[in-house]
Amino acid sequence: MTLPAISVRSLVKRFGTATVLQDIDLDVPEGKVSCLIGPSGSGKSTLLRCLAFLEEASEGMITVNGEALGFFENAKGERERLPAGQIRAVRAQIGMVFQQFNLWPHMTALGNVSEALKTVHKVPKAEAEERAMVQLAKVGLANRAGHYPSQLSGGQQQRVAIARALALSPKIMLFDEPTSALDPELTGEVLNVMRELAAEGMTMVVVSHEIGFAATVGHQISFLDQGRLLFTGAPSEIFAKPRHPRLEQFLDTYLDRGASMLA
Amino acid sequence: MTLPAISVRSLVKRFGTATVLQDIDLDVPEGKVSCLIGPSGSGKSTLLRCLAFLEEASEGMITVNGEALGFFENAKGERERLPAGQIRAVRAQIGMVFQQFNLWPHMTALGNVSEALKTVHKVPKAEAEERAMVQLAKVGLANRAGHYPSQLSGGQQQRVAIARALALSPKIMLFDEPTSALDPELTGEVLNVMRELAAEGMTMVVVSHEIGFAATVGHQISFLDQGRLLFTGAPSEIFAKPRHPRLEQFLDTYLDRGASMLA
Amino acid sequence: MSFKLFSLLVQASVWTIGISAISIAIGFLIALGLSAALLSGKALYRKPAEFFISFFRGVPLLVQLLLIYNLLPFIGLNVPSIVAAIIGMSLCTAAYQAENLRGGFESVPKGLIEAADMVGFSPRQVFVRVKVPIALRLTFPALVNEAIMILKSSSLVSVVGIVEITRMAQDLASSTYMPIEIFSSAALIYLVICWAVALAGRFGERSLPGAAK
Amino acid sequence: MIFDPNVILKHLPEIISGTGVTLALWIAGMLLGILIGFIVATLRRYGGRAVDLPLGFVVEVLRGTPFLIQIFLVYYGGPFVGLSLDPVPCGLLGLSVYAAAYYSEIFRAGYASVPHGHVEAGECLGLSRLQIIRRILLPEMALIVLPPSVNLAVILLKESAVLSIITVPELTTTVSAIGSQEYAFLEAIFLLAVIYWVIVEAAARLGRLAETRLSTFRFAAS
Amino acid sequence: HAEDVLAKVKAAGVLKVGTETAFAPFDFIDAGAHVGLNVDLFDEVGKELGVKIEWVTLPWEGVLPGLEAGKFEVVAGPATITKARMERYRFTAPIAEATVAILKKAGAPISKPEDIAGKAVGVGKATAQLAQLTEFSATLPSKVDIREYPAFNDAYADMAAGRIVAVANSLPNIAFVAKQRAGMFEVVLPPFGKKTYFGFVGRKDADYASLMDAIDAALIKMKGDGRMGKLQDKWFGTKFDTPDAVKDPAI
Ligand SMILES: Nc1ncnc2c1ncn2[C@@H]1O[C@H](COP(=O)(O)OP(=O)(O)OP(=O)(O)O)[C@@H](O)[C@H]1O
Ligand SMILES: Nc1ncnc2c1ncn2[C@@H]1O[C@H](COP(=O)(O)OP(=O)(O)OP(=O)(O)O)[C@@H](O)[C@H]1O
Ligand SMILES: [Mg+2]
Ligand SMILES: [Mg+2]
Repeated sequence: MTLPAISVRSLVKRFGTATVLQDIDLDVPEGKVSCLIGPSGSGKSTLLRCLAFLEEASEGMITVNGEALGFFENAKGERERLPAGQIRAVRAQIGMVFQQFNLWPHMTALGNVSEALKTVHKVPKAEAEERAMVQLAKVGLANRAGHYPSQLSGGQQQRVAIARALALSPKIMLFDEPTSALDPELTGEVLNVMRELAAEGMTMVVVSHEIGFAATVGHQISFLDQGRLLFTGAPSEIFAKPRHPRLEQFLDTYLDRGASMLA
Repeated sequence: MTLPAISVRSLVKRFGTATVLQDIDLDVPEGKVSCLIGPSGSGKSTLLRCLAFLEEASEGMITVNGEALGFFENAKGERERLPAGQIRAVRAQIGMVFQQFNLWPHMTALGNVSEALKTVHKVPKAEAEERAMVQLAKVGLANRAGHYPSQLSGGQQQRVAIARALALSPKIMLFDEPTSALDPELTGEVLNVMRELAAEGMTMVVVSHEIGFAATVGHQISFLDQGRLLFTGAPSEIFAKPRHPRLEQFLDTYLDRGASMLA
Repeated sequence: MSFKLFSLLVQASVWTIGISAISIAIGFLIALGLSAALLSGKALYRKPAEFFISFFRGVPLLVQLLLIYNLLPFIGLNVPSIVAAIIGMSLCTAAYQAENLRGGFESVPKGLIEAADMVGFSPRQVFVRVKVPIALRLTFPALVNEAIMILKSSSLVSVVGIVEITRMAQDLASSTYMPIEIFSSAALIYLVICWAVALAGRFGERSLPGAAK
Repeated sequence: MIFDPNVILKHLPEIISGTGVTLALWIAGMLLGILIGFIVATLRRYGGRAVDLPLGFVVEVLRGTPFLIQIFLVYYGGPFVGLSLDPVPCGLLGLSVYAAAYYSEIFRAGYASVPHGHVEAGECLGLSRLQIIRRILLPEMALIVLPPSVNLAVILLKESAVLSIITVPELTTTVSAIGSQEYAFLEAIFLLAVIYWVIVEAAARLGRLAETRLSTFRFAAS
Repeated sequence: HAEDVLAKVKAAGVLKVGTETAFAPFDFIDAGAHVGLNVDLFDEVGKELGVKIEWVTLPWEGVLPGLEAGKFEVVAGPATITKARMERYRFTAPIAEATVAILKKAGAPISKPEDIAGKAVGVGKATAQLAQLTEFSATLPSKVDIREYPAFNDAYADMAAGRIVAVANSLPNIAFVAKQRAGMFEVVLPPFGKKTYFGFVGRKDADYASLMDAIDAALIKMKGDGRMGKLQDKWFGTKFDTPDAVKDPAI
């Protein structure tokens, strides 16, 4: 097995006195799709945000392709913060797609996608927009480049958000419930784009309620409950009986609502 | 067959020049659950809002238990608006539950449920609150009566919204995607309340993405696409093959995401 | 500066506080009516309200006060100073408050109003029971801000013959010729009053029903 | 009642120059106030408690005391502590600092109105803090900041009349001097009312225009 | 309106007098009470007319509009009697001299009025004193740097702050200032400029004539029996010789 793209060791995250993540160990394999599932409030988003360094872990270490993210262990074995430049360099390998899209409303789709190329990477305007168009075309939105977010459907907005992250050629993409703000048909658009990315071998971490997606596309599924990682394994394992009682209960609520009786 | 609770004839709804609903004919049977399904933008919400007279239909007629809603046809066969008092009287038979709950944030759960009893029906305060408590108990929230909406979870808020509508003893309840603003675990609470109502024989019209719910609880399912009612029938018919090609395609996106492969 | 002078300033602040408080309350009621008129579809209501706001926001309060005090007698209304002061301040603050409230009413989520329609509220009940409480919550900070502004503007009511803090300070400065000390003390008194209003505002905001705790 | 319009015609040049001084000081004071106010709001947001608390205190003092008294103390009290300013610079400084206190609060609300996720999206893409402020926060808050800014501009215009006490030859000073010289107080009041009203109405319309421009450009109907 | 105002005042038993209270020693606030020469003078006028005096105190910008609006019957300003003002208002018999003199900062190198040549001197904007100072300045070898203030009190404040070295104002006023802040300000004698007088301001309308005549009569009577002189001495520390009426003011 190759080096994991991301490895998390003994990670703890507290908000004030509340411990939201406890003792998380996780390896995200390179070129594969890892899914995080679990009930509401179990800490999925928080874990993902730690991976993007949007939250700073309270304890533990995260490495991205072997490089420490945010903190490192110094000679004395103490946790020490890395300089801002280095943090930015490591984070440049990661792209994030938010549940609420977080598109900038005052820029067009093209502006959203080309912005970081222009301001961060100092790519000349014409080239930046050309590269942005390539990404927009990839998510099927070349013909919507001039639209503002308010003029796009939810699914289109989410695809622009994906294009925005892809434009910087990250090695790893993080998705936080990328479809839960969408209605069923829009969901399809976004899942298709993600499937293509997976097929191309992009390393992906996906927090999802889409168990169908997790089961068919995910290579590894991790189940979080109350801040603990109860289970990590292949889809076949996780859906096979007998399961952990909490996982059993969790999956039941889905099946109850599922479409299994419709065929 | 008894008189339908609601009957819709040749209904057309235009917004400016855009025709959003075309030539809708629909009978909602009394004491049964009717579900409206269809892709995003097909006009489901608009149709439901016409039934609640929150939108005024551009053409056509709606009758509720035999009484005209909003408009009637005069002797000359012209459409004429009914007086406000009469509209209110007919609308009093209808309760509506919104996707976004729409609870009044400045009133407690008890206040939300008892408010209309007090101000509209002039029920004395003590009696109004007693009746409100009965409804809150029915949706399992007697112990949350003093909480403000901001102190309740989404599922609890939606149940208060249901109690608010039920408190006025409507003959018909309309639901617009009552669970789509909730996450999966909270959804269960609300669907259970709706199931109970259905079991008690309440006439219900439900716009839903919960195909599982529609299939198991619905007595009649209507499929809307681009403002037209393409199909109305029993769940067994609608899910049986061969189907209308558009419906086929629509259901596919669900099945694709469904949990059928998980069992 | 002597304690005696300071206590004169404090006594004068009773006028500042009293007139401001009454005017803010009356102004609020007028503002409610104005903002309802602004949002009304009928030009018959909207246009006069727009003109009212334009005039009372556009013309300096000092001039408004002089007009009320000195022009009303020409049409046979000889208003006493305190009434002129309260009329002037109420109308002026009403114009500003109405603009704030209009913003609030426009941001009341439509769904909350539809929910009220569905349970049979009359338009008046919708206004009183739903729109006003919610708009008030949305605009509360802006209203408190406006209260502080008008409190400070109340120094202008001296032009109709009321000796409030600023006027008292000017009088004392001109008889003692110690303006720096006296104006510093006046500033301190204003500061205390304004802070009290701001604190009360923050407390009020938090204790509005249903505020997120 | 005596009303003699000739008084106004006779002093037209002075009235025009007074209006000019008022407009110039008002606009310059407002622009400086917006700039300082924005810097203060930004420092308070990013500077930590050690910056936020003292700045907050200063802002509250400036907002809690009348402009008349502030300007009096600075102009006539300043020389006692070694700060002797000429009337116009003192007026401009006073007006812009006073304005800055209020504008900083408007910008603070503006900052708070931008969803945090939009900032995080920028961080994830590697934008620096300055780039985030300039490219994301500022343009996004513009629409929310505009209406209260216009309100404040109107208030500042009227407050600028206070500068008469430090002998700045602005509109109110000029017109009331004409009034007392000619003993034509009624004419003076009338003139002041009209000129201020015209300026306020122009500002309000400009604000409304900017608002519509911004909102149609940004949130075109889908 | 055609009703005779004197008759109305007598019927009501009250004469309403408007003034501003930042004009020591004529009208000012001392320990919270409104006092000054005007208060004492009008007390006596009230006795002569057999009415009570009711004071309406306003900032100066509200006083004359108040007179025109009928908020009170007469203004205890007082104002320097000038030609231009007489065109619009009727003045009472003079109550004090208004000739302009110099108040200097203690220690400033000014020993006679001419010494202000080339120096910064403050004066009230749009006042009769300003006109006098301008005229005086023109007769000096180098011009006076004249600074105009909205109120004389602001000019005194600026003299304390050091931006100006002297203030030109009517003698009664600056004498009082010098007395209050002895050691800080000093009066420079003699006065310069033309002899002018202070009078109270009333309306020219016909229905006011009888009232103004009655006030004039009362003032002249007080001058005759020495009451006016005693009051001037009380408030200014000196007596003035004033004519019974000013028909043709010097300025
Ligand atoms: N900034 C914060 N301060 C305090 N507590 C927080 C904060 N952010 C999250 N939490 C808490 O941490 C816990 C985990 O939250 P998180 O958002 O990671 O859950 P989640 O698994 O993503 O849930 P969901 O499925 O609802 O999105 C929750 O109990 C939440 O209330
Ligand atoms: N007020 C309005 N003005 C103009 N067009 C409108 C308005 N309301 C709805 N529409 C349009 O009417 C169509 C039907 O909208 P509707 O909300 O009924 O769809 P829906 O079936 O409920 O969709 P969803 O599943 O996304 O809720 C859409 O194309 C929508 O853009
Ligand atoms: Mg989450
Ligand atoms: Mg809908």
